[in-house]
Amino acid sequence: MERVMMKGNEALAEGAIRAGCRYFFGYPITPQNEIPEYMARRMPEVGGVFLQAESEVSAINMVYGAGGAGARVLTSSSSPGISLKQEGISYLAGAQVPCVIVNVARGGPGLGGLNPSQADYFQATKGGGHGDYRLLVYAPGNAQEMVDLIGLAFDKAEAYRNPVMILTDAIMGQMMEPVVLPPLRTVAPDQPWATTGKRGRSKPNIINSLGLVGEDLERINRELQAKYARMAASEVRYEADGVEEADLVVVAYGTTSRVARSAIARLRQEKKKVGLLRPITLWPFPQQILAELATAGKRFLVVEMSAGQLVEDVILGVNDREKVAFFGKLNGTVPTVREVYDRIRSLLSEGGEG
Amino acid sequence: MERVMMKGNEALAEGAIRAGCRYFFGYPITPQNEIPEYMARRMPEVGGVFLQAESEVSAINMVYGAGGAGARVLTSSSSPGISLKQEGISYLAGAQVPCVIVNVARGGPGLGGLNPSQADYFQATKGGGHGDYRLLVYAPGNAQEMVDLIGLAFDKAEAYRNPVMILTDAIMGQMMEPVVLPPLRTVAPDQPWATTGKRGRSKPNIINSLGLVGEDLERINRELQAKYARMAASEVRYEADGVEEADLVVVAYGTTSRVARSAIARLRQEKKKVGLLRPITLWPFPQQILAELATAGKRFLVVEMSAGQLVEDVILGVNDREKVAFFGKLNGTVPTVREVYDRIRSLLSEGGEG
Amino acid sequence: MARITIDEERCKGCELCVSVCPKKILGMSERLNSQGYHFVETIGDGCIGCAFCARICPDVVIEVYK
Amino acid sequence: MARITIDEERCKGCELCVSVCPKKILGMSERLNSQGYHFVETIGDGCIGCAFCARICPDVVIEVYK
Amino acid sequence: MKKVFAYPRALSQRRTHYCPGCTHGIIHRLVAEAIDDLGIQERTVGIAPVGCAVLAYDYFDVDFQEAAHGRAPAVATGVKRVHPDAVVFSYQGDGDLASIGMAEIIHAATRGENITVIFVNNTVYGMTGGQMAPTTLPGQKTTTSPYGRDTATVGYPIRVCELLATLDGPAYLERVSVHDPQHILKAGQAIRKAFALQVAGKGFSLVEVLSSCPTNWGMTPAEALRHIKETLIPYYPLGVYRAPEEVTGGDA
Amino acid sequence: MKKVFAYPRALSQRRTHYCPGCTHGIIHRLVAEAIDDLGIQERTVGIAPVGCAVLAYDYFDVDFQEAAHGRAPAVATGVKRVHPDAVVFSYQGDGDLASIGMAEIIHAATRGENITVIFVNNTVYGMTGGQMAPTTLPGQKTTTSPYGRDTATVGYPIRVCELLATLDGPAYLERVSVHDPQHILKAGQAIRKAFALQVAGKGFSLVEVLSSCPTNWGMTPAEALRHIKETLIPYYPLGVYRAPEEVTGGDA
Amino acid sequence: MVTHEIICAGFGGQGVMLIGQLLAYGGMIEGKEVTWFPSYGPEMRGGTANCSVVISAQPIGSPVVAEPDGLIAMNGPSLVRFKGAVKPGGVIVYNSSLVAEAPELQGVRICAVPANELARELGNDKIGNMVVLGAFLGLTKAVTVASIEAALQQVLPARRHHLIPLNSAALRKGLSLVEG
Amino acid sequence: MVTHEIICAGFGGQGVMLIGQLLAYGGMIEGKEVTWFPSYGPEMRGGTANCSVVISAQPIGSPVVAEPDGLIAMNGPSLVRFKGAVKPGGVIVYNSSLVAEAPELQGVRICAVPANELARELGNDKIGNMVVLGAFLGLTKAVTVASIEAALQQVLPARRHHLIPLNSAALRKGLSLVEG
Ligand SMILES: Cc1ncc(C[n+]2csc(CCOP(=O)(O)OP(=O)(O)O)c2C)c(N)n1
Ligand SMILES: Cc1ncc(C[n+]2csc(CCOP(=O)(O)OP(=O)(O)O)c2C)c(N)n1
Ligand code: SF4
Ligand code: SF4
Ligand code: SF4
Ligand code: SF4
Ligand code: SF4
Ligand code: SF4
Ligand SMILES: [Mg+2]
Ligand SMILES: [Mg+2]
Repeated sequence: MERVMMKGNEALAEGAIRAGCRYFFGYPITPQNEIPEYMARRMPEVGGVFLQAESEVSAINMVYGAGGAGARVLTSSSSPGISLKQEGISYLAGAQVPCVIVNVARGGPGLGGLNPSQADYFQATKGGGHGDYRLLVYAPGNAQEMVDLIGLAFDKAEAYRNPVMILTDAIMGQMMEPVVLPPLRTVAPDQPWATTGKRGRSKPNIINSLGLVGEDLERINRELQAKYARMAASEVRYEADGVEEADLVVVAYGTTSRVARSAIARLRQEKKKVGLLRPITLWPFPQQILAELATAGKRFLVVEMSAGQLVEDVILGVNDREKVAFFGKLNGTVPTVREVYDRIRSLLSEGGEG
Repeated sequence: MERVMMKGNEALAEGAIRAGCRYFFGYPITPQNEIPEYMARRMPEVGGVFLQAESEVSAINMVYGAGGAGARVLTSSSSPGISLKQEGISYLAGAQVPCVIVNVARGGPGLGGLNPSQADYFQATKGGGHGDYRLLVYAPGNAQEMVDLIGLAFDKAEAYRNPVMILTDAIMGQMMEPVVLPPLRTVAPDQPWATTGKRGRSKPNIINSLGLVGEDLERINRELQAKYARMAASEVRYEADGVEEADLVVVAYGTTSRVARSAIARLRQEKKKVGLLRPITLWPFPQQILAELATAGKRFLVVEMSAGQLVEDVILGVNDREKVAFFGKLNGTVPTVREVYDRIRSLLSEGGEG
Repeated sequence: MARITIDEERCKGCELCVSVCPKKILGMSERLNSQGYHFVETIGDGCIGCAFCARICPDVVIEVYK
Repeated sequence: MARITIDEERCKGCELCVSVCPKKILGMSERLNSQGYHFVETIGDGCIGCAFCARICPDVVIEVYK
Repeated sequence: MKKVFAYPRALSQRRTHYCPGCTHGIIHRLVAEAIDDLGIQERTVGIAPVGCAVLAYDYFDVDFQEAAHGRAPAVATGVKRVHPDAVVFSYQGDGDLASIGMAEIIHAATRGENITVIFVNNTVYGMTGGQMAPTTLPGQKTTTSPYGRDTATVGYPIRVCELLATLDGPAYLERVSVHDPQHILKAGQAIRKAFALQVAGKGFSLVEVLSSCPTNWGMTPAEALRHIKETLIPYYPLGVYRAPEEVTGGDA
Repeated sequence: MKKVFAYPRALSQRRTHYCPGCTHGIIHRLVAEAIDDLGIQERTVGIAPVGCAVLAYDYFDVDFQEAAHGRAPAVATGVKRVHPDAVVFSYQGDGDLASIGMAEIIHAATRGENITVIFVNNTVYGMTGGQMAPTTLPGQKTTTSPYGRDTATVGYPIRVCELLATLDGPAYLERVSVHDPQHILKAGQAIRKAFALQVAGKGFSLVEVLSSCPTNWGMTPAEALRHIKETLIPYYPLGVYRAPEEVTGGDA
Repeated sequence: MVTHEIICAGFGGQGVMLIGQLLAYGGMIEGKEVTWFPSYGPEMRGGTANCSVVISAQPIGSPVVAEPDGLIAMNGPSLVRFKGAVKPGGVIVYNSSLVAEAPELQGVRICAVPANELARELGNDKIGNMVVLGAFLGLTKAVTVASIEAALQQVLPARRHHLIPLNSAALRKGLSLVEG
Repeated sequence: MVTHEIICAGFGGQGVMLIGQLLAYGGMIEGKEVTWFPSYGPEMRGGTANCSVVISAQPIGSPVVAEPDGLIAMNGPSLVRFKGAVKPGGVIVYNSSLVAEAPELQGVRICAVPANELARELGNDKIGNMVVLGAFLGLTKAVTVASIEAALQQVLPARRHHLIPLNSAALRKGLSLVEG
């Protein structure tokens, strides 16, 4: 298989196209501009549509229109832009419109900075918008996963009629790595529920999240919750590396999982028993494996570029906060391999195994 | 003290004015229209400004301007409108601009419905916007608290230079109850950090959340986290009713705490030992008392109008999910007293005390 | 000769049709429909089929034959 | 008689001043400033104090005396 | 005897939730008649606004999407780009289109997006109980301008057709009224033309319809129609503001 | 010898991060000169955009707020309503003002909000690396219109002064350019006038400045100025589009 | 009875919200704890509407009444919807002008008031709600008529105060129906 | 060495990003795992910039290099900023045309390349980065010169391919400085 060198953002964009996505609506924002720029060049080549919307708000509502019309549609942005999309995301979830939303996160809050960050974890997993909804959230760990997970994202979005988010960050987006690309797929926008014009159907298709009468809204929500339960049962993904033998399991996703991996490699050379649990789906969250590892007596270290968000889900999974340690870096800086290494060492020695 | 009958929304509006708020920027949305409409009538009477913004996005940014200029400023909306404000809220938090934001929540997701809901708990407490920030979040339990907590909200917003949210719902907002109003306060907009024009200061005041250089952003975030730690240490509020003697502690806020209170009253007539823990601050969350009650061997029932949001914080506080039961109503309907009563009864009998 | 038909149950009693009928042959019934509205009825002859009534009716109550 | 002063460290070497000087007495230095730019310098006499250079300079490098 | 005025096929049989005498109902019917006339029911997709017409999807017998408040032009764009052969229209109130949705309508217009917009201007927020709209007239009392719209503090109404007419994008812009049968006829023709232009691929078309809100104006339905004629039309002149043949401006 | 051209007091001493030859720097200086001239430095509050001028608060010696992208007019409104005696201006790019911030600028203008807007039109998104803007010319290549702006699919540029001139709210609208010393002088006068009108309480004023982006245009600074003169000005005619004395339209 | 839990229901425009508010104000005037909570249908105007009122000597829990001990039903659909929820020992007063068939329920006192006709007799079509309220007060003693009259002063805008005597008359008319 | 962790740093416009990319492409061409990661200053144009490159036989963890074993510094500020982080046994190659004082460090091999002068000698001011890269390759053997030449084919757009011989010459010039 031919390896081509690509930036994470471009790998993701090409991955989307290969997965049959032919509609992109977005608005420029660093550090994800490679995605719209790639789409602007590439979409005309494959007969697709690239449209720069007037804002993130418009972009997400164009996505709603196109997704509701049955198409595989993508939008991407970065943290402040994703905040602007929250109303639209809640609408997409409520009306069960499939689509893929990419957040190449940067430092916040507010205007923040262009450095990478993992401080949008809560927003992605607990719902930054209003109401009880869930996105399927993937966190790629390398450029190859940018390609692979966006393909999966489109398939799952359609299978569940649910928006799917890719949560990544400035490092994963800007970094270049070799990737192997899958073949180009074409997927016609012809879902049975989509608004295409009736075209002979006896009943109109309607895309909607309104339940003016209380019972209607409860029905909508019951449907959604049942779907989320199915997703929770079937869609959990994670990578577990050496967790069985480990005394300490590091939990980290995306960029920090890479840093943790380097630190763990060093520690293993020193014969320390340290494992890595890398959630690939942030929602549904790999609670089960955490519960099992906790039962087996492991301790945990959560490494994230935030003041502590992922760590709450880890505690909920482990069901005992005493077993979970946290190493966070605030927005603006990436933890170094040495910092993580040192933290693990000191935890191991606390545990008397140093 | 004279009691006057007011809708929750109007009590809140008058409470804000009495607390010295003279600036309101908002956009109509049911079920909170009584707030802007009240302000439209009342602000001119007290020399204040009511301005209907062109959207929720504009409203929150007008709040940013006015708050940054040193004024006590209010905006209110309901769920979809609050989602639109998320970018602005993240900016307010990042730039440390004090203000009060009211969410009179309704059913979601999407357009949802006009019925009450507690499904915006995550959004309010974990940050619907991007980045690591926290709002101080109050949940009033009656019309009097609408008055009292909004007053407190303005004081705390200023004391911490932080946005404060009042999270309430369609029932609390539309319900009428007698309230006692405090005297009218006037507070001049003259904070030392505010943008007023330099007016003799040697250095300009700047309201900003940008940290282009990584270290700048880390410094901003360190400052914020230190402040949040102070808030967590000092600002927790809750009401505990009969929790010491209780076998089972019901945890609920706002509307569901009212329903729970009725159910508990019935159960107490039957000599059941049931307590009520009502968080008044949703962030910072009353974790400590939950931990203590858990240590004392209590079991817990969380009652909320959502698929399960508050319950996560309760589990985190109790630090053992086995001890925490959940009774949720999906958007669209309010639990009845009987439903809650039945649920408690069956929990008590599971515990062998039926 | 022309005539109109009235779907009484759809009528909301707004009286706009009454106000535009050039022949003044429309009026409101004493009775209520199930929505709780006094509905429109013809109170005279001479309909010319101008369809003014139908055209201004917001609730598509009236059809016209000619 | 007129003259200009040049704040060399502010100059970014964009040459706009050079392009507008009616007396053609501005040119770029061989040297770099600490920002890494070749900065502007006067390469002749006869400044008339028209301030064209100062007015077009985006970096407020030049002041003019007359 | 022939049926000379019939219930349009493109309308569903449901009764509307609109107040008695509200002209939203008339405008719905005109849209349905245009769809019938052009024979496009099977390929039409409507976009409902948030506003009194929020349930429009229940009242038409065509595919529909419910948009977020103000975002109907963006939603319509999404649909149209996926199905260029579909006929896509949005139906929007003045709060929806001219307040929160101002950026979306201007950009759809300047893009020359090949959609049709039915813009219902009733100078007030109907659904939420009569708040001030961007089109509320100077001095007009609403629940958020209880002392009358004061131009000194909240500024002036926006004339949407005139505003959009400064853009190069739109193909057709016309302002009509539905206050009497004659004007209803004309309004229907304008709406039909707007759809026909879309079918012909001519680009963005918008028909602004002056509409009544008896409930929030505190008038009877008949008084409300008189108010349109006597007060609204002088402020919002009827006429074509952009036509493909470049017949612009002027009164109708 | 007298200093006839001096560093303005209202500018800070910091060096800007702008590219060599970028006319943002000239416009900053003109604003500072207007503030100096009118003696209002102590009561001026600036609103910085998100765009290349995002760090404007570092470059002026006046109070400043950093607004979210596009929302500067709303932020300015908030400040002005609290401190009506302060002089409040926003400084915004074409992406900021005419794309994401379209609703905010139109509504601030129609409200006649007593603020001053400095609108820097460089036909491109400078800060984010040269994407298409609402003002990008037909055929112009940018990173998101790599084959040149195609009006058939993405529509036409927006002329902001012309658009706002249809509203009753604004007191003063003028388009100027900074491509040569004579035009810079005129631009300075327009900016000064805009501030003076605010001080006099006349309401909303906006000066659109045609500005260069040598970096994203792929030109030398001098070529970029020529491009303004030869290509931008014909598309965006200079002139007064609204004046308190009602001197409107026409070329300057 | 320490606590009264009441539902008032009818078409929009029949004044059910107003009589609910009067009950709540009346309770407040008598020094009790009270809550009033409205609920509307999706219609803009017309359609159905109802409100919950709780009057109690104790602090009030839920303001949403699911099992009322008092129901005022101004039209047929409201009676159908809520009558089954009324607690044993409770009271239903309904507008028999718009309800053809009398409801039958065990253990609940039921009172028919031909509100439209009586209102017309009193010379004002809109006053039927007050007649029904009067009858309800007579049966439940939730608050006194005097408290409702005092409440009218607070609830009606000053320009409507001239209507208070008419309202009083309607209340007393209703009262007379049940006090015989 | 199994893994090379490299930082290339300099002013914007000096081509440090390009040589970083060439190293990464070169590694990929040799069948290794590679990452390239850029970092920019706040300036729009000009200012400082750097990139991290990792070349390894193993899957790569962190793409952000904090403790490089190879540093290419094209100007003074970059050298000052990063030299202290270089691991013992590591290599620093710097552009001595813009750095007056030679750095002194224990246990690190340091190589001064007068890049600007050599570039001018080669007839193209912009080619200094390639000279420095050549020297770096000679000292570290991170990848072969041939791999870089192959990488140039992929990295440069076709319309720039005529410049490849010049780039090769510059690379070999740099190589010759250290291979003596
Ligand atoms: C984001 C958001 N903001 C506000 C609302 C509340 N809202 C619903 S309809 C409406 C205005 C309706 O007015 P208009 O568009 O003029 O339509 P009309 O009802 O007059 O036909 C508003 C503000 C909402 N649903 N969503
Ligand atoms: C909500 C949001 N969307 C997008 C961005 C990214 N962004 C920063 S500046 C900018 C556009 C700048 O262009 P313009 O306003 O024309 O200013 P210029 O840089 O050309 O002066 C964009 C899209 C952002 N910071 N926030
Ligand atoms: S068709 Fe004309 S004449 Fe006949 S009833 Fe209707 S309005 Fe009157
Ligand atoms: S116009 Fe229509 S709804 Fe109104 S009264 Fe006549 S028939 Fe009835
Ligand atoms: S002031 Fe005029 S003449 Fe003197 S250097 Fe400047 S441009 Fe040239
Ligand atoms: S215009 Fe200014 S920055 Fe440009 S070269 Fe001249 S002095 Fe330097
Ligand atoms: S509120 Fe106004 S616009 Fe809405 S349905 Fe009623 S009359 Fe029509
Ligand atoms: S990118 Fe363009 S607008 Fe921005 S500073 Fe550089 S030249 Fe100026
Ligand atoms: Mg309206
Ligand atoms: Mg620009």
